[in-house]
Amino acid sequence: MIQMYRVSKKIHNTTVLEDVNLHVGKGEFVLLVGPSGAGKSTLLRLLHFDDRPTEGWIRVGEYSSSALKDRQIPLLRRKIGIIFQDFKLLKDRNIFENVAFALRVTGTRKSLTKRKALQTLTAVGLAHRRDAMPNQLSGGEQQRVSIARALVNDPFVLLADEPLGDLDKEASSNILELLKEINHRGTTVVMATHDEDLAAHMPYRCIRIENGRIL
Amino acid sequence: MIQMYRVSKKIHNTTVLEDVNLHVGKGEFVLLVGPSGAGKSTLLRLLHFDDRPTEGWIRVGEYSSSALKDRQIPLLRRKIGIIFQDFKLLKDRNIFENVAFALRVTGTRKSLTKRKALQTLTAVGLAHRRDAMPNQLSGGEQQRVSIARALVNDPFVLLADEPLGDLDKEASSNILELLKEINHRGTTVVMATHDEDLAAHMPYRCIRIENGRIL
Amino acid sequence: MGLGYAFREAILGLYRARGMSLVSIGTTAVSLLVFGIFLLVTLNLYGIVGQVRRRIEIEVYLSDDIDDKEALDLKRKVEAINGVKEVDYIDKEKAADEFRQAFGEGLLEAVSQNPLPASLRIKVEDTFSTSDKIKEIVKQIEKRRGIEEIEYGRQWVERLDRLTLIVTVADLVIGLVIGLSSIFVVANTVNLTILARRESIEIMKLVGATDNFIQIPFLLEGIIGGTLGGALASAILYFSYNWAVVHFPRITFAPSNLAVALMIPLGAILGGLGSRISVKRVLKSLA
Amino acid sequence: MGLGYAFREAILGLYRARGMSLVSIGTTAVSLLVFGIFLLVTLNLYGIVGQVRRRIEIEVYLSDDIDDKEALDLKRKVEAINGVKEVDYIDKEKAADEFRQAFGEGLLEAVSQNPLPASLRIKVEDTFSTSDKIKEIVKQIEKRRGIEEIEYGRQWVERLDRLTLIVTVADLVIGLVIGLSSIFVVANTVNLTILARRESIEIMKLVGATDNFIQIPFLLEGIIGGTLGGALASAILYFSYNWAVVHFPRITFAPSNLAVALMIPLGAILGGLGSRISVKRVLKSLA
Ligand SMILES: Nc1ncnc2c1ncn2[C@@H]1O[C@H](COP(=O)(O)OP(=O)(O)OP(=O)(O)O)[C@@H](O)[C@H]1O
Ligand SMILES: Nc1ncnc2c1ncn2[C@@H]1O[C@H](COP(=O)(O)OP(=O)(O)OP(=O)(O)O)[C@@H](O)[C@H]1O
Ligand SMILES: [Mg+2]
Ligand SMILES: [Mg+2]
Repeated sequence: MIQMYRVSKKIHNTTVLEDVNLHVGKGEFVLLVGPSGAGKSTLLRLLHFDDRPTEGWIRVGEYSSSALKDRQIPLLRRKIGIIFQDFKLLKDRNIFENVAFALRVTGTRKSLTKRKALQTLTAVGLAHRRDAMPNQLSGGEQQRVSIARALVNDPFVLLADEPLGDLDKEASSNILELLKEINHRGTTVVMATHDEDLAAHMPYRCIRIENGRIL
Repeated sequence: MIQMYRVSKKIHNTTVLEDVNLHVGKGEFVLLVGPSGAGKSTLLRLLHFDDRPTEGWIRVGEYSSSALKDRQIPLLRRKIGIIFQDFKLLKDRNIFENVAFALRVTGTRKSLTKRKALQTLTAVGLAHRRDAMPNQLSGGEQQRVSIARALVNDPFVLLADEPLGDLDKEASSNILELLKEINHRGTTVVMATHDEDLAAHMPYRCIRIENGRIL
Repeated sequence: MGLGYAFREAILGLYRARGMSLVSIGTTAVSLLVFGIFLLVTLNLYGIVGQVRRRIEIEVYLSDDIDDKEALDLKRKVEAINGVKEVDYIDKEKAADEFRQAFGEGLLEAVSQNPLPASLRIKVEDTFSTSDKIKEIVKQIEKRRGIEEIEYGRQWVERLDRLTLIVTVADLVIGLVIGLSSIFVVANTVNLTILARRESIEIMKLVGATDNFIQIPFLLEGIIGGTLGGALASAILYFSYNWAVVHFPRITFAPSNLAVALMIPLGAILGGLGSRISVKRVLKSLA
Repeated sequence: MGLGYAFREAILGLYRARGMSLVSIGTTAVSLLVFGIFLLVTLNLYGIVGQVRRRIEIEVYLSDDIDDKEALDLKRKVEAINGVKEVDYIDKEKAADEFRQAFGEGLLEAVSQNPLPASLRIKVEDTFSTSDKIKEIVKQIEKRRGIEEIEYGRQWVERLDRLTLIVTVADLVIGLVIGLSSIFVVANTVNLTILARRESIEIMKLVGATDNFIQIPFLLEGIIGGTLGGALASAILYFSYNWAVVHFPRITFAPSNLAVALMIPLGAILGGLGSRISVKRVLKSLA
């Protein structure tokens, strides 16, 4: 499902990722662990085609970095769910609109959009706050909105960057359950985290990254 | 050092904090724990006078909410360090400037500003990235810049909102050491966190907050 | 994407950034107002210059030795000259009447014989009222027999020419500059409101929106904002022009409705173009 | 806060938001350019209107029965009239010379006696060159003895009056509107660049900056940006006016340097004011 072959990423002469090889099978749940600044977010960004690799080759589903045209990128992104480390919510819309936006871009019918957005907000426990603006939410609440937006499209790949960073134990395990469930339904999940304990307690493959290299 | 007496905070008819009484002595290190949306950030914002309480009375050091004039607030804030949950870095300046800014507002001499800013950046392990812009940093790195900015002024009170959320184990313990050291030197620290495990392992008073009420 | 959605998004977009929207609509309105006022002033100015010119007459004094028949013959011939609009024959009697009206009875009665010559009074076509063209007409009349003197205030027509030329040039220069600057200002203002939402545009792209999906609401937003600005401008223009018509009837008379209404489509076009260009540029910088 | 720091921050502020700064400086420049061009056009227009008026002369034809001495006496009396600038005495001989120059030898030689009257040619003060004032002067001369006829192109002076009035009104209206709109546009543009940095301002407040500490660099930034915009405008004005002076010498002659240089302080003031007002408003909304 996901493949990276000899991928390097340089930004202004700094090597952020070096010679990364990675294979994630369809339906797998993979943890990406590593200290702060290791390159986890950068790796996920490459898989989301927010950035192109300096060297090497990337494939996500049917999309390959060697063949992907710029105008195909939106199509790809609609099928990949991503939870950003810094949430990246649209500040000028309420959270219902933020979640619904991911459906609107796909041209989903209005009634279906509404139903699915509310369902997903309910799943992350925020349906009652649907009219709130992002800046009226606590950190953890914003994070859950970002999670809902990533999930609402039933993506075939889910990239989660530190999705539990601002959540307490209970909320964390709820969200984890949600991710597992989605994984069970066939979605490939790649989750970056700096929490070694969490990773150690989960029965999933763990990819360790440090200083831009996979160990 | 810090006192809250029957403090309530309502925002548009939602009660975010209710009847909060709190006393933190000079030089204490206090943990504020509670689930997502409990009101931890709101409480810290009140102590920083970003917001005024709907009811009740707050004192921080010599500043009391009943007597504080608007134009005194900057003076207060210069003496209180705050680490925001969402970092709140100035996006258009490099991280040296971000840290130095907190010194500049106090009218610190140029040479001293430079020395202290670099010292503090070194303490959080980011001196080598001093010329980077915030968006060129990883999540954990941004968090550490925010921590550096809060510490650079030698505040007499430090409010830390989830300061370890984006940090790995090693970085976390480094930062914790830093906070402890500052506390040893006499700074009162209030640290909000959702991490019950962390709180359980620390030898400090733990204030539990849920649904806007202190338990 | 349905147009309904895009339209709703555009309206919401204006509302969400209402502070900036108001500033931008206000700026658009003012820019168009300047242009509109310029247009109205120009229309009236040319109207008045035309009026002044239209009063230019050539007076051809006939010698006493040609009779009415010959004079009327001459009149017909003059009427055939290119550029001549109207010729009045003022015979000696009529000339005396006019003189009496202007200067009273006494003077003329003192002399035994009517000393005033008959004349042809010529009005020229509007397009022939410049000094050069008039000279040409005069040249063709001069050749005829029985003409004593031709008067048309050569110096004055030249002065008027000069002044008209200058007013026209000044007007065109100012008009060009105002027009270009309106375009520039409106486009730039829209540009600023869109630069301020760069982050939102970036997030939209990250969530899988195509460039068109992002652009179309912004385009509509620009068009709607521009239209509102234009409407505001034309409303102000309409009321202030009507006020001026009542209070300065002698210098405001040109029909204005078309020029006033023009501001609305102009605002729409400028707003739309400005927004299209800006969003394109932001999208490109994000690609 | 040292002024050095504020100044450095202001320059850096312009640089950090360089996209917006350029747009804002460009808009300021264009707004001031419009105003500057308007000023220059106005200066030249009034100069030319003045020139045209300055050529207005009153020609007083004297009857043949007064001699040179009486004529010179009359000249002195006319010179004493309020508003009269210069009086030339054209005796019969000189009048004949002028006629010969204008129409050739033949005509005049055919008649036995010089039929041309002597005359006084009067130039009036600039401020007396309107139709009303000229009429007054004429009235005072008419009363004198020995005057055959007074000619000054009454109709024409009235036309010129009318045209001048209208051009003046048009110019003032356009000028007022351009001036106000320049102020509005510059202030609004600065406002937009500051609204876009609302978040930064908020963070600065949170970190303990006083309102002044935040405001002063923004104020300086506005002043510097405005000065740059003004300088750009005045550079463009300077070169294009000098180009026009070379290519259209007859209609461009008024001294321009002061008007051109005016754009720079104007830009500084508008930029500074705009920024001050906007930052104040943002700060108030955050308090
Ligand atoms: N645009 C950029 N310019 C320069 N350096 C960058 C840029 N983006 C990222 N980096 C650097 O690349 C390294 C990896 O960043 P990345 O965000 O991938 O780390 P991370 O593993 O996600 O860390 P964290 O756990 O703190 O989020 C960091 O040291 C960061 O400073
Ligand atoms: N401006 C606001 N308008 C409405 N509700 C608000 C506003 N600010 C905060 N709230 C609500 O108040 C509650 C407490 O928020 P707060 O940010 O203090 O939580 P928190 O304890 O910091 O949570 P977290 O651990 O997720 O950061 C939340 O439910 C939040 O939605
Ligand atoms: Mg990261
Ligand atoms: Mg919080």
